[in-house]
Parts: sequence; structure tokens; C-alpha cells
Amino acid sequence: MSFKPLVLLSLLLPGVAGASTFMPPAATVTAGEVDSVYAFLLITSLISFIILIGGMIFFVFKYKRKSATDKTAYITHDHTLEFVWSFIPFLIFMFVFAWGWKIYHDMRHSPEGALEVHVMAKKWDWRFLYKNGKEVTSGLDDKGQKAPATMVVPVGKPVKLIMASEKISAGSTDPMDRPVLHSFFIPAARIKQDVVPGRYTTMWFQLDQPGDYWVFCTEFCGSGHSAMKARISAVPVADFEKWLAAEGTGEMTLADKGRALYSSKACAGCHSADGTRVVGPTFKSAWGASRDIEGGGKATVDENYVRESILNPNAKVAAGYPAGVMPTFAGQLSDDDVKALIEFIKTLK
Amino acid sequence: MAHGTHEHHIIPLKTYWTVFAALIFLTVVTVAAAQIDFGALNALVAFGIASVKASLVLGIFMHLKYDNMMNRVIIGSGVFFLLLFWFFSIIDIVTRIPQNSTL
Amino acid sequence: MATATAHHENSNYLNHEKGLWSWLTTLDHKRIGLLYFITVALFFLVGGIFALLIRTELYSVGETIMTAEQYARVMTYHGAVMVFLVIIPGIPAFLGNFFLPIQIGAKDVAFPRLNLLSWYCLLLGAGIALTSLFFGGADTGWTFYTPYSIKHSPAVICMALGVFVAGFSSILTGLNFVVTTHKLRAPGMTMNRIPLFVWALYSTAIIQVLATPVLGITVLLLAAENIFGIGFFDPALGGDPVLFQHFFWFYSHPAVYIMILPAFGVISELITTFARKTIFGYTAIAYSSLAIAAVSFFVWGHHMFVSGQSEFAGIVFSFLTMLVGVPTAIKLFNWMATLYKGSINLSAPMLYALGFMFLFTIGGVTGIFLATIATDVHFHDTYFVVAHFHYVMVGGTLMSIMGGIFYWFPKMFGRLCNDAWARVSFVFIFVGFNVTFFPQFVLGSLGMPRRYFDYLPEFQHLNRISTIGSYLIGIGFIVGLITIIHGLLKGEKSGPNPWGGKTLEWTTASPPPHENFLTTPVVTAGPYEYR
Amino acid sequence: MSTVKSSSTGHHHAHHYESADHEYQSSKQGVWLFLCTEILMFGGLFVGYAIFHHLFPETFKVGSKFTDVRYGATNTVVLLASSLSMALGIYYNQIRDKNKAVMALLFTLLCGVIFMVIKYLEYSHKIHLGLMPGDWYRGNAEELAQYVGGLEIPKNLPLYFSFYFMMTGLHGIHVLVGMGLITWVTIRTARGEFGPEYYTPVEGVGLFWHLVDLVWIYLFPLLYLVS
Repeated sequence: MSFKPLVLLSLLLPGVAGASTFMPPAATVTAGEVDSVYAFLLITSLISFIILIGGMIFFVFKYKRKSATDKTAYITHDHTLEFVWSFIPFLIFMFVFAWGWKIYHDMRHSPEGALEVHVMAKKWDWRFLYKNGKEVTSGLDDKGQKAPATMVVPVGKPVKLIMASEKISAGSTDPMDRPVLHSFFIPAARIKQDVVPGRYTTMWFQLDQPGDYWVFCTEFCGSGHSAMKARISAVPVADFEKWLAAEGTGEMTLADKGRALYSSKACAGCHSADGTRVVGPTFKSAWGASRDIEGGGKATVDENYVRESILNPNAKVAAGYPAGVMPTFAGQLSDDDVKALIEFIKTLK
Repeated sequence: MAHGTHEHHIIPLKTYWTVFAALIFLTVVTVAAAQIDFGALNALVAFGIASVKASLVLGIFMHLKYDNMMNRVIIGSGVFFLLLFWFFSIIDIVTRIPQNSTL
Repeated sequence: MATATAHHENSNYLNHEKGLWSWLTTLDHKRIGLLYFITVALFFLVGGIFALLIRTELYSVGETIMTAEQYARVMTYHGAVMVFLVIIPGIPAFLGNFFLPIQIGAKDVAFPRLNLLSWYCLLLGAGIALTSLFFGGADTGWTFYTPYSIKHSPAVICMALGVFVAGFSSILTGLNFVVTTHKLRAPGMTMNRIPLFVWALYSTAIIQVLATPVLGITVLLLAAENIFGIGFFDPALGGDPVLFQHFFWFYSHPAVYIMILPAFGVISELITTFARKTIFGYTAIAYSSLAIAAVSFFVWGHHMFVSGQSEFAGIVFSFLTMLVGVPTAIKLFNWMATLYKGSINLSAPMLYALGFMFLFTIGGVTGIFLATIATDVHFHDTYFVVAHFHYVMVGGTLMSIMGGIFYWFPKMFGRLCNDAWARVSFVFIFVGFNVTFFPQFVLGSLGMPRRYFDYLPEFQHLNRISTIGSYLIGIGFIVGLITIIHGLLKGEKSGPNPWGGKTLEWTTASPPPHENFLTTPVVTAGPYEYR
Repeated sequence: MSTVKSSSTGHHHAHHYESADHEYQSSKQGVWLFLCTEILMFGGLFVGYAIFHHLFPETFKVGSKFTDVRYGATNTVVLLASSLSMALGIYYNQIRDKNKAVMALLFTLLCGVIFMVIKYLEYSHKIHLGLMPGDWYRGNAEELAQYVGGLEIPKNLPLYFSFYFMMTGLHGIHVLVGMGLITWVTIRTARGEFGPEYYTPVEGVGLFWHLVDLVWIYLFPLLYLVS
């Protein structure tokens, strides 16, 4: 009888090997790695399940009560056995923890030179903004049904999303119209990231197979939650370039729009674009630099830092520059304007 | 589980008054210390003095000094889990990509 | 005190005093336990109806029986009612209230008035929470995530205050149990001799006392956020929506163990009695309960791996979460080892216990999928999570409540339930449960997010199976309810110890007298001395 | 109640306890557990304070300029005095000096009243300036800037007042509850229900009142003396 679990195991293992069929086809390298952990967990779980429940069922039949006066063994504990079944799970847990950590680390750090796309979430729709000013929104299909926005990306290139949550109607002062949490989930890439109001969150992926993929919102955001979908269409690089340049492109690139704002909003009065010191720090080579903050601490000049410095200038003043000089631009610049300025600063290498 | 009817410890009046005097003194110290700039230590100093005051109240006014171990464990675990709550929340906040407000 | 011997032979807690008023003002822990039984059962009915409505809506793609707005509300009330009004008070306040004092040989809990007050708190809290239905109902989900829940809505305020008041009920129960366990044990009942059910309740009580206050302040802040817009969780004033999640899960993760630890306790009792064998690894099981209670406080961030929490915090929380897995695994292995060389009686309560082990093992191992940070990123907020926590909460807690009811029924009422019908209810619940929730693991893996009113057509097949399963569960509970009512009215007389249990409750009459024991028991050995 | 029995010494303990001391020790443990929950509940606010103070030190610094240290310090002294008199109230009950016990408890009650009156003055001052929490904030930045000597008024100043009112408000509710409880034990003391062998309610109420004092000991520097 004791080999029974083994027989069961050998019958089930081939089934488990194809376990990742429960998952949608993996479209990225990361997804493949996640699936390996998943398959490992599935097999270990199955073995533990068979040991525990198989053992349980075996004992239940073997030691079924025979008479009302059965005597039973008096076994209170066994230190060796208890150590074994505490320590082995512990080792397995530590192993998957470390494995999961490694993959998670890769998920969170995008490679250099990724194509950056701005993603805006609102109740209940997604919107994508490319650097050249091209904007993709949802529309209507032939039958008049809502067609989700389709983000086109190049196959085999890393894509980094800079995500923000916005109000239903931009510039609305209705207190009920506030940005809420959403979450950007690409099942085929096995990644998701919440979109948090008040800051930018980022995620990245690299789709290796051409095709269309679903995007779901996974943070409950109201009655339209389940309708808040988008599509990702991965196409060969050449096709992508063609699509990006095709009509529907914004009148100017984000960086150009930012350059225009840089002049029209008089940023140039205090921040040079060529490295000279005026009133405030120059924008030249500012992007990505680590900067000392007045009153101690450091900050990396990234999307969140620039956004904060535009909207709340005195929060983190660069060391050596006067505080309280720059007025806030909250209310004067829209969310999209801020993004444009960020893209402009990025170009000033 | 014998629960003898032993006498409850009665703290002499003098102790109460001494502690009260110490608490008033420490209140003055708190206010005085707030006028001096210790830099980053400001909060720590204020918090330290408050904690000395708190232990006086706990130990003498609330009789914890003469109480049984279990009551000390109870209040200690309350404080411990509070610190834990603070600790794990703050490690998220300080290790995030700096959280930036968009006022 | 033994002079207060019964006036006549049949005096017990049920006929000690008479009339509805005597029940509503009772200070007897056994009667309060039954009051909880009735209320929790009613709330379970309400929550169950919401559950069936959800599953019916999801039977097919598109709008089936309700609108998306209605669905959001049904989903919210299903979650809130089941969590705050059913599973959290379920075992501790009902079975725990009834049996904790008896199992340690006490006459009552330490603070009988607080005990009664806690029941009224639950009723009041439920009343306030359900008042929100008159304001259009809350549609935030039971987790009340900000900023979605900040909408100056009276419904959300009612929910928050209702949860606050119901939280008091939980705190008072926990406080009572801690002091009762410390101070009211019978002579000879050392901490190494208290039954494992008491250990489990004691560990639970610690969590209730230490974690619930934080829920209290969280929902108060949520209410204030809706009334004043205080801005702690609202980015408009520099607040942080993610901080709300820290506050919420600091309670609500330990709360998961408030729900499951007492179930572990019930299972330990059932397995020993029905295997007629001493528990394997008493110390390990007892201390693993305490360990789970302690570690449960610093794992909450695993609900927030993709919330915008820092990478570092995510990794720390993933590591700590793995640690909780170990004591849980220990318990399962100990129960299995207890069956070894036992004399196993497959009565209905034991079937429920074995069913618990089956389902909880699945719930447990899938927990590791979610603790592993890489796979959690995919599974987070999908149906995989829904399936996982239903395997733990329903497959775990509700199975053990049912097992516990059938096990202690003769003690509570002096009558036996019909074992055959109790087994039928088990079969329906067990099979129905797997049919309902196993497909949801697959749905989640395929990427179907939770709290979805509508889904892609390719998910319909699995959703249909799941819906059909939910009806089977419903039938199982109805059969169970009928069996219980039949047992109450027509069940055969049971005698003091129908199962051959060894813990103290089986040494007193069924139903127990008002003061539990005619003479205070003196304990000389451990709880499971089957020699 | 039928559940209370008289033992030979004349004081009461409930039927499920062995002795008055057993009941006293159990009740006290219950009170300590309750205080533990109070610490964690206030703790939530303190954790929030720690985080937002870390994120927006300016806001808290400017916000605290609108509080009056004199009021805060007076209230601290008042509460400390009330704590002392509460402890004395227990002490005089322990040595069966009914009149002094009643006096001490009444003094405690008086301190509670003074505390609340000062709180009322502070609140009306802030409400007058429009310094209310969150959405209810009606402050005029220029007017306020004059008030704090030309310091720039941070845009999220309402956040400070959310903390101010949540923390002192929750504390104030505790003071009121404490005053109610003290009234109750004062009446019972005056009726001569307590003595060295039974004074559990006074002890319990005393512990609660001291905790209210403890919370204030931390609130005072946090809200009035932030630098």
C-alpha cells in the first residue's frame, strides 16, 4: 500500500509538467521565468498535498474504528519527525522566496533605452501618450460598441510605462471627481502595477511575439471596473515606426511641446537649458542626476521629482539655491503639460 | 492557582507628591528644550522627555512598578506592536522612490 | 459554592431562567454563545444570499440579473457581512464563548457583563453598517480602499462606523478570553494542560486585542475622511492612498488569523476525539498557534506587492510571509500524525474535520503561490486570490464551524443530530465547494481579475461551473440547517459523552448546568489522555 | 444581581471568582488589556503623524505656530495635577478616608472641566481663523502669514489641522468619558461603597484616567512644540 502515493505521483507529474497551460501563453522572458516558479510551486504543492491528504486518506482507511473499545497507540511527539517536517518546508519556502525575489527585481528595473509611453488611467478608460505626441484613446468599433484603446509597441524592444491616474474630466473642480486607484495588468506578461493618484508609477515589459494582448484593470474602481480594458498590439519594429509616424500624431512631440511651454511659461527666466547658472538649477544634464537637497538628503531627478518641483516647488529645493522664489504652477499646467516638460528636460542631455 | 488575599501595596503619599513635582519639572524642561535647536535630534529629545514622564506615570501613578509581571507584559506588548506598525510602515515610505506630493 | 446544587436533577442553563427577557439580559456565557450562534447564522444567511446573487450574475457574460452598480454593492455587502459579522465572531464568540470556560473548568468568563455587551455591540455595529443600505449602499468593496472610498457618502460613513462598533465586540470577546484563560483555570489546569481549542482561542484573543484597535482608528479616519476630507489618504493634501492600505492590512491580515486560528483549535479537538488518540505534538500545535499570532502582525504588506509599495518593503514582507507558512505546515503534519494508529470514527464531525484538512491544504499551498513575490504579481487581485482565501475562509473556517456544531451539539442541547443527514450536508458542501472554487484558481491563472461584473467570453465556461457549485453549497447548508433544527426538536437524547471525548466539557451533564459543573473539577492530567 | 455573593468578610465578588482578590486581580488585568487597545488605537494616529511629519516637516512647523504653548502647557499641568489627585483618590480609598477620597476625586473632575474649557478656547480660536481640518479649512493665506510672522503658508496646512483636531478630538472624547466615569466612582465613594478590601472600580477608572494623561504627555510636544 505504501507505494500508492508514488504511483499517483507518477501519473500526475506529466499533467503538471504542462501546468503552465493554466496560464495564458507567456509573451515575455519574465513571464517564462514566472511560469517556471509557478510550475515548481505546482509540483511541490502537489507532492505535499499527496503526502498530507494521501497520508490522511490512507490512515483513515487503515485505522478505521473496528469496535467501540479499540485501544490506540499513545504517541505524544517525535522530535526528529517534527524537525523534519518543519525544516523541509522552511527550506522550500526560503528557496522560492529567493527565486521570486530575483525575478521581482528584474520586473521592477527596466533596461536602459526602453521606449517610454505615458499611460493615463481614469474611471473607466486607459489613454496612451507617445513621446512624439501621438495619443491613443478608446473609440467605437463598426457596430458602435466601445473599442478599447490599443497601445502599439515594437516586438523585441523593452517598453517602459509611466503611469498616472487622472480625473474623469481634466481640470474638473468637482470634489467627487477625484482620481482613484487603478491597476495595469497584462496577463500574458505576468505583470501588474497599481496606478496611484498623486504620483507616477512605472512598469516595463518586452513582448517577444507579435500579437494582441489584453490589459485589465485589477484594482476595483467602481461600476465600470470590468469594462476598463485596453489592448496591446505588438508589431515588428518597422511597422511600429510606420504606425508611430502615421496620421493621428499630435501636432508636435511631447518634448517640443515642453520646449514651447518652457518659453511661454517663462521657465527659461530662471532655469537655463545650456548649463549656465541663472536663479534656479539648469535643466542641462539634470535628468537622472542625483541632487543634494537643501536641509539634507538627496533626490534623483526623475519623473516624480520634476512633477513635484513644478507643482510644489519648495518641497525639495536643490542645495545652494534660494527657497521660496519659484511660484507653484499647479492649476496653470495640466497633467499633460507637466509630462511634456518632463520629456523636454529628458532631451537636454 | 492559589489566590491569596495578600494586602495590596499602598504607595506612601510622599512618593506621589515627589513624582508629581518631577512631572511638572519635566514639563518645564520640555518647553525649555523646545526653544533650543538640537537639529535632527529635536524630535528625539521631546520624545525622550515625554517617555520619561510616561514611565513615571505608568510606574507610580498606575502602580505598575508594584504590579504583577503579566500587566507589564500586556502594556509592553501594546507598545511593542505599535512600534512594529510604525517600523514597517515607515520602511515602505522611506525606501520608496521618493513619494512626491502634487499639491 | 457547591452548596448551590441544583434544585432538581434536570436543571440546566437552558431552563435555569425562562422567557425571552432572561435571554436578552443573560450573563451566562453559554446562553451568550447561543445568542451569537443565532445572530451569526442569520448574518451568514444574508451573506450567503449575496454570494449566490454574485454567482448568478456571473453565470453568463454581460448583465445577467443585475446592473454593474448593484453588483458592486452586492459584492461589498457579501464581503463585509461575511468577514465582520460571520467569520470573525463565528467560532470565538459562539463556540468559544460556550466552551472555553467549560474546557478550563471555569464557571463563567471573567467579565460576563462585557460578554453580553459585546453581543450588543455586534448587533449595534451590524445595525449601523446595514443602515448604509438606506443611503444607496456602499460600493467600495469590503476593503474600503481610498481614494475610491472618499466620496462624502453617508453610506461609507455608516459602514465605517458600523465596523468600528462591531470591532468593539471583537475586542471585548478577546479581552475576556485572555483574562479568563489566565485567571479562571480550574485547580490543576496548568497552561500545559489546557485543550488546544483553548490555546487557539487564546492566540486569537491576543490578535483581537492587539490588532482590532488599529482597525478602529482606520475606519474612524475613513469616516473623518468622508466627513471632513482630512486628507491623510487623499493625495490632494499630500496624503497617501497606499498608507491606507498599510493601516487597513495591519488589522486585516492578522484578522485572517482571527478567522482561521479558532478553526485550527476545533480541528485539533475533532481529530483527537474521533481518532480516540492523544494529539501528536501538543506543544508544537499550541506554540505554533502563538507563533502564527505573533508573526501575523508583520506580514501585512504581502497584500500590497503591486500597490506602489517600495520594492524593499515588498521583499521584506515576502520573506516574513514565508515564515508564517512553517507553523501552519507543522499543524497539518501533526494532525495527520495523530490519525496514525488511531481508531477512526467517520461520524459527520470527523468528516468535516477531514474535509477541512483537504481544503485547508489547498488553501495553504496556494498561499505560498501568493507569498512568492514573482508569482503574486501575476495572481494579485485575480480570481486566484478569491479562490485561495475562500479555500481558507470557507473551506477552513466554515467547515470547522459546521464540524464543531455537530460535535458539540449534544453538549449544547443534550440531543444528537441525525448523523446520516449531517454527512449528506457535508457531501454537498464539500463537493459544491470544490466545484465552485477550484475553477476560480484556473480563472485567476488565466488572468480574470476579481470584483469583475463582466468578463471575456472565454471565461464563461469556468464561471458557469463555479456558479453551479455555489448552488450545491447552498443546498448543503440548507440540509445542515434542517438537520440542526430536526436535532433540536426531535434528536435522540445523547447523554453526557456521546463521542468519548476527554476534555472537561464531556465530564459535565448535557446540557451543562448553569454553573457548568456541580463541583469544581480538579485536573490531574493533560487534555487528551486516551490510553 | 443574583450572580453576586456575599462572603464572610462582607465585600462582594462574583460567583465565578474564588475571592475578592482574585476578582480584583482579574479585573485589573482586564483594564490593562483595554488600555493596551487604547494605546494601539491612538498609536494609529501617532504613526500617521510620524509619517507625515517626516514627509512635510514645514507644514507641521508652521501649523504648530498657530497653537499657543501657554494653553498647551497649562493643560499639561492641569492633567498632571488631575493624575496626582486621581492617584490620591485611590490612596484615600485604600486607607478608608472617605471624605478625602471624595475631595480628591472632585478635584480630578474639576481639572477635567478646566482642561475642556481651555480646549474650548483653543478650538474657538482656530475655528475663528478658519483653521479646520481638510475640506473645512477656510484659512486666508495672507492673513495667516501675518499671524506667524511672514512665514510662507504651506498649501497642505489643512493636513496639520486634520491631525490636530483628530488627535485632540479623540483625546477630548476620552477626557469626557473619563469625567463621566469619575463622577460615577465619586458617587459610589461618597456612598461608602469602597474601602481597603474593595476599590476595584476606582482603580480601574484611575488607570483609564492616567492613560488619558499619558496620551496628552505625548500630544503636547508633538502638536505645540514642533520645530
